[in-house]
Amino acid sequence: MSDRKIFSVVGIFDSAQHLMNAIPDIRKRVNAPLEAYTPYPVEGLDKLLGHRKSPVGGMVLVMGIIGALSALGFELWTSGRDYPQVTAGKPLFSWEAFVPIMFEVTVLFAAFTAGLGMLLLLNRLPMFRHPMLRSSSLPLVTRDRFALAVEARGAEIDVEKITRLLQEFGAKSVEVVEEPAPAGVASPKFFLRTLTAIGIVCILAGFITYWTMKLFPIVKPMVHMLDQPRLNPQSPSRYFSDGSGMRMPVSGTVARGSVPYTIRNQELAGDLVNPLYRTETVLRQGRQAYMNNCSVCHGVLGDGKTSLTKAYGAKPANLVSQSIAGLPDGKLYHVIVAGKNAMASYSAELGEDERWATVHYLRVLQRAANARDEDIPK
Amino acid sequence: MKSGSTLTTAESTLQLLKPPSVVTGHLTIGGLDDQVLTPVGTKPPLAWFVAFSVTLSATLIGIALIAYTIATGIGVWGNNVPVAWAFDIINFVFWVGIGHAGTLISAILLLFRARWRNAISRFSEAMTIFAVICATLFPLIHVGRPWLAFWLAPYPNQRAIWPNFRSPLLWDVFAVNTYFLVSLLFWYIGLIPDLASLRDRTTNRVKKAVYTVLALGWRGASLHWHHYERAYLIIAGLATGLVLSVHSVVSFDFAVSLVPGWHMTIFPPYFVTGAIFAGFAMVVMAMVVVRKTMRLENLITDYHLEVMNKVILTCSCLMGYAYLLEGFTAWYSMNPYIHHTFMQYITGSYWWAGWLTITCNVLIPQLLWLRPIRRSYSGMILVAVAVTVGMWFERFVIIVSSLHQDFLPSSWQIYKPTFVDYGILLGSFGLFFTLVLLFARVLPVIATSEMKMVLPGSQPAHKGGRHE
Amino acid sequence: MRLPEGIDAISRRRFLSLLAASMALTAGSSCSRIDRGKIVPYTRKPARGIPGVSAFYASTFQEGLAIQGVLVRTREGRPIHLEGNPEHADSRGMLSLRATGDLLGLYDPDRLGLPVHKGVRSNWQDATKALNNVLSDARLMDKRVLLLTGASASPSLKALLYDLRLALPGLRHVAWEPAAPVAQLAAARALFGKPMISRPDLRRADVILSFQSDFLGVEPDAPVLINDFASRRGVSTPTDPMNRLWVVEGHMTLTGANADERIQARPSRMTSLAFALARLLHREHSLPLPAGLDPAELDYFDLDRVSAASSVKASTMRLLARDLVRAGQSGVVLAGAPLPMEAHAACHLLNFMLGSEKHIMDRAQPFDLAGNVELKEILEQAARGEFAVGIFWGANPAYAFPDPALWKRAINGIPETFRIGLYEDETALDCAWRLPEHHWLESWGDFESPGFIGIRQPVSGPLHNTRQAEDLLLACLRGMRIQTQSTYLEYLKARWRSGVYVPGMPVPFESFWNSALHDGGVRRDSAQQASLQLNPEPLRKALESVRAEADSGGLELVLAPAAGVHDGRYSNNGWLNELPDPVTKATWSNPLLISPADAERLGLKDEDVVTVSSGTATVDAPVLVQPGQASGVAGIALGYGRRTGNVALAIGANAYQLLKGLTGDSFVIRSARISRSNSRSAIPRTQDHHRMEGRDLARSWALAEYAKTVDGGKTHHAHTASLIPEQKFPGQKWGMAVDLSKCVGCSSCVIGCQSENNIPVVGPERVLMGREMHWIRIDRYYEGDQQSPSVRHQPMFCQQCDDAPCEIVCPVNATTHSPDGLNQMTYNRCVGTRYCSNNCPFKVRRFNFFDYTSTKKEPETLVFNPEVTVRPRGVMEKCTFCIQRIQDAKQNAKHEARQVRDGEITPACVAACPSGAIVFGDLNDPESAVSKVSKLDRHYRLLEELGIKPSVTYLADIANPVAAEDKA
Amino acid sequence: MRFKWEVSRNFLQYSKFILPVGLVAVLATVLGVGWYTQPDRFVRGYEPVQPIPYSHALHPGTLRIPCQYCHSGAAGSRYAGIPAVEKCMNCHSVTRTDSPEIRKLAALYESGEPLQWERIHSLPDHAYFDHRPHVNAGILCQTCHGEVQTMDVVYQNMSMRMSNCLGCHRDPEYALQAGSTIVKGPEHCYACHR
Repeated sequence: MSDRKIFSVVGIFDSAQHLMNAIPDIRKRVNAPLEAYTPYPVEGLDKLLGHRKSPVGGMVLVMGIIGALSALGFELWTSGRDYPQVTAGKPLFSWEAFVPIMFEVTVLFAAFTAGLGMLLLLNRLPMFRHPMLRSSSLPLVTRDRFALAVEARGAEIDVEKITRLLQEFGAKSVEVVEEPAPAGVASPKFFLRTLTAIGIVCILAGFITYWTMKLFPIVKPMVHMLDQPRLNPQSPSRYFSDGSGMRMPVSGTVARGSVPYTIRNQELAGDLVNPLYRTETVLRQGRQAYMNNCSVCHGVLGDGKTSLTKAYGAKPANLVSQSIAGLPDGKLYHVIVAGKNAMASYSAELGEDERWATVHYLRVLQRAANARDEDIPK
Repeated sequence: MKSGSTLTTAESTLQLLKPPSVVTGHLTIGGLDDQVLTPVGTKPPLAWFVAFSVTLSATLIGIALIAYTIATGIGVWGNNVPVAWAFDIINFVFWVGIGHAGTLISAILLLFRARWRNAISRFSEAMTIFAVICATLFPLIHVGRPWLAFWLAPYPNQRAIWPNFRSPLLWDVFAVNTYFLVSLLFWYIGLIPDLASLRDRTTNRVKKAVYTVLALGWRGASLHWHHYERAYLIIAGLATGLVLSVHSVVSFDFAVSLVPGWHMTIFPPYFVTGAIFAGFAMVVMAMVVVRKTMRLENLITDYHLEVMNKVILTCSCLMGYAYLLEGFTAWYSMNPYIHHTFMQYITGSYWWAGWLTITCNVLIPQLLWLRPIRRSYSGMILVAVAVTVGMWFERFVIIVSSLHQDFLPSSWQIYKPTFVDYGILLGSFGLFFTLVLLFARVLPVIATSEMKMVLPGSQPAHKGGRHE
Repeated sequence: MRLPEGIDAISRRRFLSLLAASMALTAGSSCSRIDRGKIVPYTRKPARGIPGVSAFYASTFQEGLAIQGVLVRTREGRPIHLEGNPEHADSRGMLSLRATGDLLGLYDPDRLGLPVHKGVRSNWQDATKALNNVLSDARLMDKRVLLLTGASASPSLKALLYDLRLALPGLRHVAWEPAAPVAQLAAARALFGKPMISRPDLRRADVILSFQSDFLGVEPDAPVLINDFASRRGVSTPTDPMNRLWVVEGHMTLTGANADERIQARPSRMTSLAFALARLLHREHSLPLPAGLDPAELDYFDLDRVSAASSVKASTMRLLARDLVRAGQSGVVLAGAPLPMEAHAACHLLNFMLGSEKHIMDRAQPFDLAGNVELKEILEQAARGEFAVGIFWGANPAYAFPDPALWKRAINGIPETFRIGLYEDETALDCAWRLPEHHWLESWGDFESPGFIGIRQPVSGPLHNTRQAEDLLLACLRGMRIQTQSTYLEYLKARWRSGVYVPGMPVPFESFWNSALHDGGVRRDSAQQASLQLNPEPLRKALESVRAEADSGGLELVLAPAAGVHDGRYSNNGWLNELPDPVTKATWSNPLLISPADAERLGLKDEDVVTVSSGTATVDAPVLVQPGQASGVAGIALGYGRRTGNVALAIGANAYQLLKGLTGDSFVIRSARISRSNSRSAIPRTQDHHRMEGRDLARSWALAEYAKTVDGGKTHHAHTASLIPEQKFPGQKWGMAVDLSKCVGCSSCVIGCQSENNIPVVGPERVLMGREMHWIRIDRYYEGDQQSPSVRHQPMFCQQCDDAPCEIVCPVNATTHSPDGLNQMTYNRCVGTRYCSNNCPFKVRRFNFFDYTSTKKEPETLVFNPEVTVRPRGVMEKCTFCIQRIQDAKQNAKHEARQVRDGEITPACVAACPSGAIVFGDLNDPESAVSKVSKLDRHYRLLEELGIKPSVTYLADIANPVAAEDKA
Repeated sequence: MRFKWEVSRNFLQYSKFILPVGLVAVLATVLGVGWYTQPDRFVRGYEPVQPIPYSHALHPGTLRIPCQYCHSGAAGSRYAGIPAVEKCMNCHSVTRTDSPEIRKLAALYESGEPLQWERIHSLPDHAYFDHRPHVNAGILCQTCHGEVQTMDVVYQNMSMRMSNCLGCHRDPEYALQAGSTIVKGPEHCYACHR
């Protein structure tokens, strides 16, 4: 015998019957907890040892209800609230369709509560340092013998008395099971190694995740439609020699909705008539066109004063000046289309309607610049 | 220790009691361990290697063809537009069905206190797990873009999109996964005491370490058994509901759609019965082989096989009823589409599949009314093979025959499987039997602790077994 | 912000590609999430070229004798879709499906990309030099030059050829088309002194009688004629006037499929039937015969005799005559392109007697075209070495001329040969120089139609190193030191300035020209037929020759151009090859169609291969038993059996060879023989089952039945109850209506949809497996008995059901419902379970079983519409009602602060439909066209009893057969 | 040998802690790495070197050129677009013509060679973002593209993923002009995908 503390004294019995017979007597004589070890569940043993009713049922019930409610709640929330999608005209909260999954989740929760709850919580498994695990009786128990342990659990007990008692009541052999040597705190080395191992696993997992995330969108045959074999606007194309997918229309062709402007001379353009009425929509359109295209140089007010004035070599025209205000619509239109002096053509940016709308808006600016008192709304 | 004397005591006890029908011959509790646990982990015989290499090659063929499918597209299968599901879903339903026997045997029969189940429960549970593994493979590979199959899981994502909980296919995902997890749990919990026995028997250090970890430190304490029994019973109860629900949900894939021939209220019970039917047939088939090769005749007795065959016979009659009812529905509903589909089953392009189904599932099993056939190996293997084939073709009829001619005759189209279809089917059988073979050598094929419990003399003050 | 990792994108990309390579995985060519690529804007702005906005160009399409105005949608200077140009006075916005489909031809990677000399890559400098040299030589030495072209109606080209002939007196220009109705031209030449095809205005026709005329199918002006025909079919009440179509035919055509009364007769009997009808009209209804024709000359065509010889009942003929007389000048008789000249003459006689020649056949299109007979003579001359130079432009005689041996001799007899064409085709392989020309979408040109001169303007810069053929000819002229314009555009403008533009016009020529380009041409007064006089002499000859001929009693074989590949010019076009034939639903093949009776007699069944022979020529083809085919009459499509082209190769059989022994320009072989071989050949068809099985699918009522049904309120509508509240669509609710009465089944919508929605071509093997991808298909059912069935057509596409069964079964929410009533298909969410397809009762969902597109390269991929997702493999797809067009119209409307106008959105099928059978719009707007049409009393919804609430309404087909009391 | 036993005993002893800790650590790593390497996540801040060092800080910033002067497609097209080289020449045919970069530009313009900019903002091809309704609703360019007028070199400011789109479509108030009547953007699939 070593100096370790005694955990229990174990008697080995040949049959369940012998074991059952011995228990009441030993219980009477010994004031210490008893525990039996059997190769299979023996009927009546739990009552004999005084185990209380197992709480597994209650746990399962509670978790089953939680499972059911969370599944139903989750389904209702995702399908009806978070991102509602109408399918087959069903109402968003179509609970009928959610029953099968609710049932499955209920069973899943309940079964795992029963299984894992029994193992982890009630039986406190895994348990690898129980003294019984190192006793020589256990291999007998897991085969075909029955063991009764009088447990000291570290307290002092009378080993000899108990040994005698056990033998007296039919134990074929008796073993004294010692408490394991105090494991003590594991060495720092052990912790270091464990942490290193976890770290290595983490780094590995991290890399695997990293590459999975990286390769997932691009490795064939995984297709995601991110890059489709069609030619988007302003995309390069390997087919055309200049590398551009933007093809010029063939010169001389005329597209629908834009008959080319053929007037060469601003003087001749004076006869053109503005086809648009001055409605609010037209003026809004004109303002948008003016702001986006003209205001850079001619200024928001049309007076030719902008932040560009300094940087710009040539002075942009003052559009609200008398000389320009006096020009007919057609001549202004002509300048928008054909450009003038340093000003380039804006025919590509502005459609026919937008150009005429811009002309209308210019009139607004001119009137505003030379407003009279009666122009102020009352 | 003094094992010799213990044995004599046990033997003397046995002498006193008449042997019940759970085992034949003389068997002690310890002897059971010796018989069942000794082969575990030993070098298998040559026949095993031969069988294993055959099944493994089949598996590898299957894996290669699956890789080919994923690399190229579903187009390498025979599926087309009216018949968008074919071998893929047939195999899925087939294997899920096979997977039903295990849970039925271990859970439902446990609840019914059918004592004879203890000998075969472990084995059939294992078959459940393997069949469900084979089954889950198919929904995964049958999708057009399998790399995105994870979208079926309701995980939070930046797109804020969730799966469609109204889709029967999603119910399926939940049902099959739940079934797999719960079956695995049930199986593992049952295995723990046996793993502890193995741990305590083995001397090999590596194996011991593995069994130590797997047994979780099980020590057979009565308190543990107390909770264990309770939990086991509850899981069995839950699994019973599950086993009924899973194939019902699988049947919803069909019953909830509006394809004529699918849209039937009879489908859930019909599918569950069919699943049990096919599962039992597969269990019988495998059991006969295992029993013979592993010399377990005393544990898996003729009585077991006969009871199983009776279950098969019952299911067969139920299937016959279901087939008749389908015809009745087609006639009585006056729905021209359903009527057409039913006539297609028996007279259409795939009439041979329809009649094969009826022959294999209804006619051949009727042989089991004869006791000699129920008790002869060749008889029951014939029936089991017929049922397996028949049930596969039943799914073929339901899926292919219904789809290939539905509402608009303009889109009717014949379906022809390709070599890839056959290869993947072969591969799934290969995978299943590979796993079965591995299982038979690595883990105990009989639940020893459950058997010990019902061996004669194992329980105090009762005559044989605790369940009366 | 900076990159979190601090690695620059380049090195990361490099590392990634190395890794991918080391893993032996094929990484995508551009790793989009990492390499975002470049942006390449224009360098110089084109006029109004906004990236992402479509520009439309008017142009003109010509195919043999057909001329149609097109509107080309371009994006960034590349054409992506073709629709009809409504400004074109003659085609009125109707466009042939082959024109729409020829967009794919523009981007065909098989096109010849540069000049080739004897199989060696060459260049234009050498090519033009060689051409100039031989032509100058021919001019100096006064040698003969053969110029073979296809048909052309271009006044400018005619002028150019005239100029060329002035410079080259030895030029012999032959316009030849292999499958054009040359007999029709010949008849017109004989009767009226002018080769032309008449253009009936069927909008005015009450009774139409067709002798084997497929005017709703493959004949040149089918799109407009379909529109005319359909304009009198969409009745909204039983009392609305409706036309009646009588079809006398042996070979089942699409026109026959749409007949109200169909009479089966052998094509060889048609002329006598027509003459017998003329005699009947004259004797019993006292319609006058044209001056100079003695009634006694018709006496041979006694009704009983003709009736006995043709097995057409005399009573039927009397009914027909009475119907025609009742219609008077609104009754029109059309002869089919395959028929000989005599039949065409007989039909002109009938039209003259009825008065419809001037009333309905009021416009005509002149054409100068050679047939095989004339070409044969010329080739014989060539074989004798009479030509020093041969230029073969367009037409492909090496393939389509029936006598390949003669062609070989002819081409060997010409020392200098030039091929101007798009492909290195059969003719090109026989010629020394192969000169690639512009596709018509890259070319300039003008085309004269009745009432309109259309302009063709290029909508794409040349994709290859090609030249426009006219430019080559101009270069030849210049090479011969003749003063002319430097480009064909200049030439065209000059000719228009002098020929079309009238100097007194209020606008300057430049504006006139630009507005002509804008509109696609200018209107002209249509050439009236009123002054036409019938010359009785050719009629007399025809009467005599018909009297003389005896019925051989053998199998008669009708050859007609294919619906898709036509005469073979589109053989390399995947879209058109995969287009299901409107009648047989066969793709990628030209089976021999035989009647059920003949099949039984010969012991043949579908897909048995037979050898068809005529004289010494034989062709192997699989058999297809065609319901409605007259017994003793077979049919086969032309245009297959090409020997070149990666797509066209080895598809079907070359039926042109059977014409070898023919002496006239008819396409009917009177004594063909069939002998069976033991092999079988699968025919890829998109429809395998042809009966409705008593189901209420494509409803069709006779007019009388319609009246009764409506009066009795018996129109069947399913009443479905639902436990759940009905869906509400607060804004718009898109819907469609399809008038089965108007739809003739021409399948234009199929190609329009294919072009618009980037639908892939899958190939014959996959069509055989049932994996075609068309979003819209035309279901065709035969009802009644096999020998003379009634045919139903039903366009079928996604019905956008309100309670769509496909939606609920998708596990990932990839198909859901939009607030405007559309069944949305989100491709990028689809994982491909295919459950939706199973649950779709219409089976309109299509699955990408393979990756059909990612292996394609430019220029092929340039055809893709950039507004529509190009679907990869593993994804389900279906009709979206052209959501890209809906979205664009909605955004435009929003931009202009207004509602979407009715008719503003035209899905591609609606735009492509020549009959106007499909109407699209907002069902929530009671004033929209679709709402009104959907409420007509012959509306119904398909499979409504399933409770799925389709958004598509069908209108029952109304047939107008002769009333029962008339028959009695 | 002894050590090994020690380790395994220690391991068994502490397995209740080591296993969960290890599991949590690995899970955290996978989720963490996964989250931070999601496709498109690291694109924020993407700032490639452009062939012409055009400065947004100068042009729309200091010189106050409106965005749509150059990106003129935004109001009328799905694509805002990068201006043609010709657009640059509107001003640079007269201003700063001596600068070497402008000369490069002018040379390109003369030769007609296309200018290949580096793409910064890129949506997957299956997302059909339309600039029109957004610009016309008065949403500032800066809402998505960041304070471009302060960037010398443009970089990506927003991940531009579906969550960005949905976030704004569900609660657009912060992006809209005051007084806008818009309450929500569309959330159905066809609004962005076809």
